[in-house]
Amino acid sequence: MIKQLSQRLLGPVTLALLALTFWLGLWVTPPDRIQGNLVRLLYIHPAIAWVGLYVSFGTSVIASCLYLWKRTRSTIMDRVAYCAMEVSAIFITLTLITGSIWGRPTWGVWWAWDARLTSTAILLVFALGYLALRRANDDPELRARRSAVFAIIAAINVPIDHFSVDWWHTLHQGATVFTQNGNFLVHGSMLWTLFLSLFAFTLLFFWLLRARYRLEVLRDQRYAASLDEALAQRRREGVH
Amino acid sequence: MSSPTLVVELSDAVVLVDGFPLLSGVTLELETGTLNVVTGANGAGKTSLLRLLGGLVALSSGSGVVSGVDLRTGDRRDLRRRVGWLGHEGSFYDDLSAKENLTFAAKALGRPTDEIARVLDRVGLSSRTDTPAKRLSAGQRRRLGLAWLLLRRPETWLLDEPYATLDDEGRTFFDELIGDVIRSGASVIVSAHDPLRSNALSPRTITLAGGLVVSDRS
Amino acid sequence: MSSPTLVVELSDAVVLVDGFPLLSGVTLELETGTLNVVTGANGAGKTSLLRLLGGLVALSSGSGVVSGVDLRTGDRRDLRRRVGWLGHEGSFYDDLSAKENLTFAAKALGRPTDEIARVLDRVGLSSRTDTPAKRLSAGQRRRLGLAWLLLRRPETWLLDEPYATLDDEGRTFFDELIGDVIRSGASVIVSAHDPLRSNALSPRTITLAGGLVVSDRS
Amino acid sequence: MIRTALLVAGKDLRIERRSRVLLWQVLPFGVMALVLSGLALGPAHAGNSSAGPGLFYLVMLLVTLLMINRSQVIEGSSGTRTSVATLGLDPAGVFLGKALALAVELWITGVVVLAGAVLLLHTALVGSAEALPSVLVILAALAAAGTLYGALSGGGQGPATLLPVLSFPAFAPLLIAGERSYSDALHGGSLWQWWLISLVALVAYLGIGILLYGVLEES
Amino acid sequence: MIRTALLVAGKDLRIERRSRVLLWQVLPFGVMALVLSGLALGPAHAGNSSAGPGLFYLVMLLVTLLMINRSQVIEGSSGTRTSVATLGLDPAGVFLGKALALAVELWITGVVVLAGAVLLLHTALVGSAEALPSVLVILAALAAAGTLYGALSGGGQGPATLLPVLSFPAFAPLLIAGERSYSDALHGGSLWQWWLISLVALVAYLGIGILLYGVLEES
Ligand code: HEM
Ligand SMILES: Nc1ncnc2c1ncn2[C@@H]1O[C@H](COP(=O)(O)OP(=O)(O)OP(=O)(O)O)[C@@H](O)[C@H]1O
Ligand SMILES: Nc1ncnc2c1ncn2[C@@H]1O[C@H](COP(=O)(O)OP(=O)(O)OP(=O)(O)O)[C@@H](O)[C@H]1O
Ligand SMILES: [Mg+2]
Ligand SMILES: [Mg+2]
Repeated sequence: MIKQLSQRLLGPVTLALLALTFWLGLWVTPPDRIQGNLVRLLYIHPAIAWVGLYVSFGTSVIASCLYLWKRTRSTIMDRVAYCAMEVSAIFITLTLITGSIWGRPTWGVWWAWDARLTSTAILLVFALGYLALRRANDDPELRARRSAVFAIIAAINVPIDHFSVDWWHTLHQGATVFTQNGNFLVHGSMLWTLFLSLFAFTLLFFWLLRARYRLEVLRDQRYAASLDEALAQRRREGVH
Repeated sequence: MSSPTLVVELSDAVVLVDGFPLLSGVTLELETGTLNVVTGANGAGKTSLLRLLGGLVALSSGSGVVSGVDLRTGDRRDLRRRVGWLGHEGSFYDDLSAKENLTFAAKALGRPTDEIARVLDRVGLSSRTDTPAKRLSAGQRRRLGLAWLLLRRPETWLLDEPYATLDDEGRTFFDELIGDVIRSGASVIVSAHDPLRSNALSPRTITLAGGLVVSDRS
Repeated sequence: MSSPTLVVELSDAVVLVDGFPLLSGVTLELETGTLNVVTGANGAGKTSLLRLLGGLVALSSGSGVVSGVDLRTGDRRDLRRRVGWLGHEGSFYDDLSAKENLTFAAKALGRPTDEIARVLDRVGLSSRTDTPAKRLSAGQRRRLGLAWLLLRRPETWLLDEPYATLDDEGRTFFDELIGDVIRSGASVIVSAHDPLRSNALSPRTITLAGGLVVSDRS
Repeated sequence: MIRTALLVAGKDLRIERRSRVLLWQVLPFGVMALVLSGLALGPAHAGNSSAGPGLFYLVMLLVTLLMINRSQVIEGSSGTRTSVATLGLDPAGVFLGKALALAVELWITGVVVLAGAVLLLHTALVGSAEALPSVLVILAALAAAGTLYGALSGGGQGPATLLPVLSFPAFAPLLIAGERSYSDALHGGSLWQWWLISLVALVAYLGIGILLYGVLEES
Repeated sequence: MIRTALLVAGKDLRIERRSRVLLWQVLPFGVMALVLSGLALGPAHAGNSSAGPGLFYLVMLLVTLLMINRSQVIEGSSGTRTSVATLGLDPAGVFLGKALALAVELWITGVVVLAGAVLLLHTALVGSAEALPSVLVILAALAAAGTLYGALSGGGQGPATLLPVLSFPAFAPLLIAGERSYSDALHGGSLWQWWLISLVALVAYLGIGILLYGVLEES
């Protein structure tokens, strides 16, 4: 009951929260002293990065581990890993795009060989490589195993990306929101809007993942239906 | 679940590749220590059946147990280690000589390497021990494949059209070999277009068509 | 030099690869428009002989004329264009379907493409026209190779163990096909371990051993 | 000859399209190689946009090697080569067809990598657009040279490793000409002389290929 | 495990020695690639010895890709893989053996290319000698990672083209670490942190390989 209700509500709630975020971000919160209206990207870019790097990539990696572990091995895990990685690829791309848009006025360039930017780009290539690897293998079991191993190797890059700003003090913003001693460097309505955006985009991820997962199930079902047809035809080859 | 006297137990086994059913529902029980011949027209599914039994393709639906390994839940690599496989393609390193190939296999299996000369002699390759595998003739390659299996002595032999490319003397040798193997208690499953030549073997013959078993007689 | 009734004229032909003589001095004359079967034990040199006749390996010493092309001085590529070759390996693009492969061949030869459906039907592949060649079974690949040759209709057919991997019906079809080919005036040279099945063909049988012709009877 | 060329090019491109190797493997490889060369040189050199043209051509060279390898794989086993040889296709046509298919693939990749250079290496957009015609010509020359070398190294053992060694000396002049003309375009310099050199190279490789490809076909 | 590793490494190295691919194809390729990258960057960058380390590692990366491809060829047809699978070799041992063989080949090539960098790019000799230990560690890590990725991309369609895409993002950090430590060695800087990073990478790849190679073996 509750599960059904929450599933039914996931979509509308996500949309409502996103709308609220945009309203707060665009009209209610004040412009920044230095950055002016550009600061409004604060409610989009970090949230998208959060979803791309941690929520979806993380989901994919955890599902991959669960797939490789014998006792929890199932097609469900493989599907989750695949769908989450696809969402992740989109969000990492969006991170790069929103970051570039933000970078152009602040740093004066679209792209720089900054540690975080580079490691984010590398992470995107990992995600694309994952998708390419899946396409290149037909055997479902082989595909599931290989992509799971690949996702786990790729995961090493996530912490590198996160800590890159501290390790290599470069252009990109250091930890602004989640500082090590727990002090928030932004204040008031900005902070709450930022948190709201994180939450809203996280919900968006789950919504997208669910939609994508269902599509995958539907595909499998349609495949199964076409299979009966193929089976009947193959059996007919036997009788002359 | 699987009775110890059965080496193969398939029930409604379906194998799909690219959405095409190579096997479309095979139900089959084969006894341990027997000789079984799979025949059927081109494209009937003989090779596919052997590949399934060797753990080289996955079962898509239905159930099966081979050599005590469950095809759905078990480890296919475990299965592969129990069967010996002889296919159309060569099954050795092309750049190594006949002898080096067998030495590698023997060391990997922890067998003494002094068996090798004997095995090579038995399959009629003693004059080609140092020839790189890629230079061997088609029939000699098949013989090297047999030598590799002789060294391994697997409990289940899966042989895909072993007669093809063997000469007359080779076929006679092969029949003798299979007789030995059966007597030693191993199971043999052979795909073939020709009937076996030796009458002493009295195999069970399973005929496939359209990915199904259509006849089965001993 | 070469008489027009002879399709093959070899005299003391030697073929060396890596210093090893695959053929060690073959002297042979084959008449145009006849069926010739080459037999011999594994490693006797059958495949090597056919490869020499198809212009796929060079003559090391001795002399030879095939289809009017001198093996020493002539253009081997020219020779390859006159012969049709069917080997163990598939002879088509693995990623293209059966039909696409034949379409490519037909276009390259300037033949009408509407022959293709008929040819595919004739070799029994009409239910596999759109299957990628790499997915075909061993026997079906052999049949596709025959279809390719049927489309080409070469003047000399070189077939290396055509029976291997063909099923019963396929072999009957093959015998009929060869009969047709001979009647149309082309020459056929086949290597085989089994005797041909149809008695109507009455081939000349050449036996090789150690890279030499050791018996020759019609 | 032209008919054969179109037939062969069509066949190659159809196989490529079916396997989607270009989209899923070659394009990502190109972009990745660009990023990596940028990294290898460190920010001091890569951030510096003058390295852009050189890196672009270095990457395209690697892509060419990859694609030639691939086109050898397409030609398949020696059995396939044998049967195709018996079709009696005009070697000049085969050469042109294979070069054309390769050129088409290189052009597509080239445009994407060029976009990558503009975005990632801050190579000037206007100059890059101006350099485009010369890029297309040089890539076509690379395709012609590559096809020739593919045939040279094919068949024997380990074509995958022999190929680069054989082809590098021939690619070097193309690389230099390309780099120069692209740099000139960036600095608004005169282009015509590099244009001329690349055109001559293209014509030369095409000529050699048409005349000699038959000799190179696996014997 | 160690016994299996030595058996496999011995087999791979024996095949390599017999075919002489390393001597006649890989080494010349390495030197050629170095020269060409120098050319591509133009005298402004290449003559400048600070590009040496980056180019060296770029070349070694290409060599690694080439060698992995080659090691796939050695493993041969699917028939061979099948039979070898039936031998029941310990996958961890197979992984270590293949990585070891690859590392040995990379070390040999690396030393030659290093000499090339000193001679052709005027990279300082003393610094290069100091960088040698870190070079060996990084090359070993490349070998381990490469073996892993070779297994990942093998078997399916077009492994030759999939491999670079899959492995590049993983090689990138190694490339950077290598370039940094080499540069530091040239300038007499502190090396230990890059040492540490490369060692961690080597251990990580070896660990993953030992644990997961079995899962990857073609099923
Ligand atoms: C292409 C360019 C950019 C990329 C690829 C990028 C990437 C990222 C990533 C991956 C994160 C998440 C890091 C983490 O939490 O571990 C992030 C966070 C963030 N980015 Fe960017 N970014 C880019 C440009 C910018 C620009 C131009 C700005 C502002 C001047 C900016 C400001 C921020 C802020 C404030 C955060 C949240 C930081 C935190 O609290 O940890 N980014 N970015
Ligand atoms: N994608 C596909 N589309 C259509 N048919 C396919 C596809 N993949 C495989 N097949 C068919 O599946 C069958 C595989 O049969 P298999 O190789 O097991 O035959 P076989 O009995 O060993 O035949 P042979 O005697 O020729 O060796 C063939 O008929 C092949 O054409
Ligand atoms: N380098 C070499 N060293 C030793 N022997 C070699 C070498 N290269 C080839 N051979 C031998 O040359 C012979 C080639 O024979 P070929 O392939 O023509 O035989 P075939 O009659 O077709 O045999 P099959 O019936 O097995 O197909 C084989 O005996 C092979 O072992
Ligand atoms: Mg078969
Ligand atoms: Mg033969």
